[in-house]
Amino acid sequence: MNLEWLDAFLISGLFSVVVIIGLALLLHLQLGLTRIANFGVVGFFGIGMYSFGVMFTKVDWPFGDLPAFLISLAFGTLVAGLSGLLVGWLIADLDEDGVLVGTLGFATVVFILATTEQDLTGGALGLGGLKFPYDVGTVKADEFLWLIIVSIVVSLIFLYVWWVHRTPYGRLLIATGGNEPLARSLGKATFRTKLWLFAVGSAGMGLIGALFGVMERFLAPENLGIDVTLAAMVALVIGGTARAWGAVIGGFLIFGFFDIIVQSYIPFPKEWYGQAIPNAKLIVEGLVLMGVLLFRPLGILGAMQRDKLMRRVHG
Amino acid sequence: MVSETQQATVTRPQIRVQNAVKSFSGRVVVDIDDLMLGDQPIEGLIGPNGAGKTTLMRMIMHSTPLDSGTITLFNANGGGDVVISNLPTHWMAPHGLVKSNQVIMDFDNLTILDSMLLAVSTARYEKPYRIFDEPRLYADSVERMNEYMEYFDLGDPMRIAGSAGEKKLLDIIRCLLLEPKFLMLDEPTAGLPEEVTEKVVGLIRKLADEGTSVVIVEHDLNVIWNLCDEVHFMAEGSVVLHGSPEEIRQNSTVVEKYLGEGHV
Amino acid sequence: MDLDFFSKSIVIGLTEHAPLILAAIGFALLYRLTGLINVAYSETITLGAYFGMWFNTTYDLNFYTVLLPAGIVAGLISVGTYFAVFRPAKKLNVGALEMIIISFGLSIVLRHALQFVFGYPVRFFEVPPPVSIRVLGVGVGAFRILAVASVAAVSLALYYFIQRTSFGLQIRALASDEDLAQASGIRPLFVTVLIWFIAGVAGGMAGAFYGVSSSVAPLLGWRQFLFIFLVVVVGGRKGLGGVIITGALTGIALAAMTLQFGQVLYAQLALIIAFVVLLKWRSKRSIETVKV
Amino acid sequence: MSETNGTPMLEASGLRSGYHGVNVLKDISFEVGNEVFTVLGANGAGKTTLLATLARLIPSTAGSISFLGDDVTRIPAFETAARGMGYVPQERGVFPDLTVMENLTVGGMIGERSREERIEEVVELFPDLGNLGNQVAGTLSGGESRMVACGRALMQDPALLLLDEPTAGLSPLYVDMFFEKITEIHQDKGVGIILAEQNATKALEVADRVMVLSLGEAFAVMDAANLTTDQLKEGYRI
Repeated sequence: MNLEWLDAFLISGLFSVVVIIGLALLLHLQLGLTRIANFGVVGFFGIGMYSFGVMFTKVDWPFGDLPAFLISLAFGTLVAGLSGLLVGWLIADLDEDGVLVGTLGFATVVFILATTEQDLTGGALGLGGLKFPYDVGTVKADEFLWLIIVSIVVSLIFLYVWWVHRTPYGRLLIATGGNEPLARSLGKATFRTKLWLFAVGSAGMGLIGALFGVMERFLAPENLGIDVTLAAMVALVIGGTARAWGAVIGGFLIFGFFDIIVQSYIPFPKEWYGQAIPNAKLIVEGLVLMGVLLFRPLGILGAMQRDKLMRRVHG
Repeated sequence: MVSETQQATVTRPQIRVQNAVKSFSGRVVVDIDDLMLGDQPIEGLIGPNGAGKTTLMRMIMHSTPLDSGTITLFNANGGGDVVISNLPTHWMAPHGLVKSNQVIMDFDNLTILDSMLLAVSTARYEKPYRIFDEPRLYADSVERMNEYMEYFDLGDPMRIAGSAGEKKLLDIIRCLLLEPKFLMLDEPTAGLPEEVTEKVVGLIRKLADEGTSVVIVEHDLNVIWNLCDEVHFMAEGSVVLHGSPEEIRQNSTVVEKYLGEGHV
Repeated sequence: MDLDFFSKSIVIGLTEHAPLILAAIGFALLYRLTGLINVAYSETITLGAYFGMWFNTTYDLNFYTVLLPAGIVAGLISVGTYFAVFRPAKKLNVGALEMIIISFGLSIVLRHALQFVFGYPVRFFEVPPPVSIRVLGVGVGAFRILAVASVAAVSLALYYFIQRTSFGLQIRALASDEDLAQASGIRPLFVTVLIWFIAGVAGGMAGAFYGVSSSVAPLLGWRQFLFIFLVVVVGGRKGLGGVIITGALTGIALAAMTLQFGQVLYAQLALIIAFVVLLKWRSKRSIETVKV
Repeated sequence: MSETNGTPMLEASGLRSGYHGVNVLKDISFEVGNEVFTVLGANGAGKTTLLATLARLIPSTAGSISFLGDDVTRIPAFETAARGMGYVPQERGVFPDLTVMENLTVGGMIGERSREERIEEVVELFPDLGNLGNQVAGTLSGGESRMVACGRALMQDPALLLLDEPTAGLSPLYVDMFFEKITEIHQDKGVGIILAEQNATKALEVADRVMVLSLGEAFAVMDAANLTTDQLKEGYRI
């Protein structure tokens, strides 16, 4: 494959945009529809990434790379889903402060475990040995193929999230977020609904974490900073929490802009790239988050517009 | 009105409240020895401020937990008897027990149609993996929904309910779509225009004729006098009188509790 | 486990985690009055550490001289954030959930903006090397003892201010019932500004203590935030006294578990889990009445 | 309809207000002088909404309120309090986290006179409060907390006191005591009183003038002595 036309920065930039969109889409189900502010996105992302990484590199697999890879991937997703179930059970009937404590606490727990369990995770030194389940020649080609694969996965997640708006399940999520006591009085088991939402959402975040880990090739606790949660939240909020397209638009807009255009194509002085630009990027993300929520709380796309949707579905 | 013979064939669900006590920060708000609701098709629950009417309804729905006592639903959906005071709120509707809300309650982002579909949908449809069920749900329930929409002249259902009155009405419609066997209405007509109130009252009568037990709390006593077959009068946390509207209206205790002793 | 273990845990716990109590008092004031979970409070702490360090190194001032100025600057910044962000947000009717996310955004902005001001490298206070004294058979830096004493003094002063003075009474009245407080003639704006200032001062001083006992870095406050928050959520129901006691117990528990497991992270892990489970258990027991 | 003596203390005209877009009060107008003005009505009639609107805790959607000659329709609650309006809400009349003495002190933050003097007067009026000074108000009995609420409002040295069902849910002993105190507050201290009550008999004993609210509308405004039982029953729809 001749990939000379393709810039390596562009691949990694696009990859991070796709990963953030994936996380933001899952966050949309929790925050946008059900109004649960999950501040532990990075925890589920991280536990999926590490479970996959440990399973893949530490187990002596009797068969080829691809089956081992897929089994590990499934394992990472499962572990993330189960931890989502556990966290969901702990916090689903708590109020906003309980949710913040629980999800933030979970992210911290994952970070701590990644640091302390050196036998498994390599601790602060990191865990190497991850690789693509294929080899198509150059590193660049491998990465490009992986970008395509992950884009497909995220597209499927998008399709599901987009479609959920058109299902009784999606309606229940919106109702639970809008007025939980009222939903309960209509016979809806809102606690169980939130539990499942957390399990499914977390499994998805774990899967994305594992896929991200493959591209990184080397897992370290630095990957588990709060900026991952921030990124997903910013992408979702700027695009619009209430709409499925919000995550996609927000992701491209802010991270496409920063990770691709600013970091790769604008000729800033060399010494800025070390700290000034990443630092400025986070400041901008924070400002965007505040500004949007203050002055246009529903983001670029605005309100949910169920009226138009219902007309399209049942009109 | 229902004839005697008809009434005998219908088995109405009833609710029995026994030894139910609820107090808030040391003050007893509800204390009921033994109360049977649902003997008559439509029963009213009235009483002066602080008598505990709303609290009693919430206790029955278990959105306010009891300090002690039991509440039993006889002839629940499916015919059996269920002790409902141990059950969480979301189990009431499946047992056929439904309550409308006193204050305006609505879902922020859901259209009128959504609200109705939410009410008719069951847990079976609402699983994260059941993603192709919407058309079936709609087809199964469109007739029932249309009935209400036409009856109340709701207009376009694919919009979010606007006025407070419309939201209040939607709240009642949601309750009716749940096909209640035992329906409690907390001030159903407050905030509704007169012609809508009449339609709601008509529907309540029809529902009661078909075998649903209805209990109404209402501040506009004219509604109670006109609509109810029996009235329970509550004061200071317990039911002190039962009787026909005429009996209650003429009873000196009622006048005394509302107005004070000198006006008997 | 013997007496030695307990005395060690208590001494280490109180000396190392004394600033936690101070920070938690400030956070609890904000949380109880405004119902606001201000994630950016962690940056108030960080800024206290940075300004303390800056006064200390620039003007060659002793730590105790810079403590109050650092607190006051942090308090002013805290009031600034109220006027710049939280007050407009309240006027725009921003929901509780959005408010948390906004404060999260503010936290990120402040944390990274301060690096443009103070530079990227980790900074240190310039204080004389500690002299060790033995307390209950445990060797502790003299400075730490002083720190505990001053945290105790500041905490008590705050406690006195809140519980015994007229301003403190207004603060508690407003926290207890905002409508009734207004009907009693209390000016909410004045009292609210006062709260933000005091909370900021407490946080800033806590930050200075954190900073002087290790280093001054952008993540200083954020690393403590979860524990401060947990202490306030779990202990805050019983007023400031509950916060102080929960804070002290948390410090001791952290120290004890660190001694036991030989790893501070495990101690934190156990504590986070314990607190969240406690919250869950408490919510099960107190089912609130809902208006349906 | 009877007139107030001299210039009115409080004047409401065309008042509308409510919650969630439902107007509970529908176009209410009345005047209150230095008197005991009683608002009667069954539950749901809008008594609580009326008093909270007058105290500026619920915004009015239409109409105006003037207090001691000034238009107060748009000014904040703490400002009307400072101008001499005392308000005792129906149930949450005390700061539950503060002690009895602190509750009284909060009330005493406005006004010129010495706080000790005022506390003495309040304790003179409600002797039971003397022994309860350090008890946390949230743990008081219903009657005690109602006394604290009243005392707190009196500490403000109000010109006009709004009392929302001060005796609801109290034992008869307390009820009698409270109505005596209401007369005492009005006659000895010269404080104008607006009293919202459901129990007409007791309220009419102390009232100079009365307004019957019926589902948000003023049904009758007249001298208390002229109100007939039939009018009351009609207003209550019994």
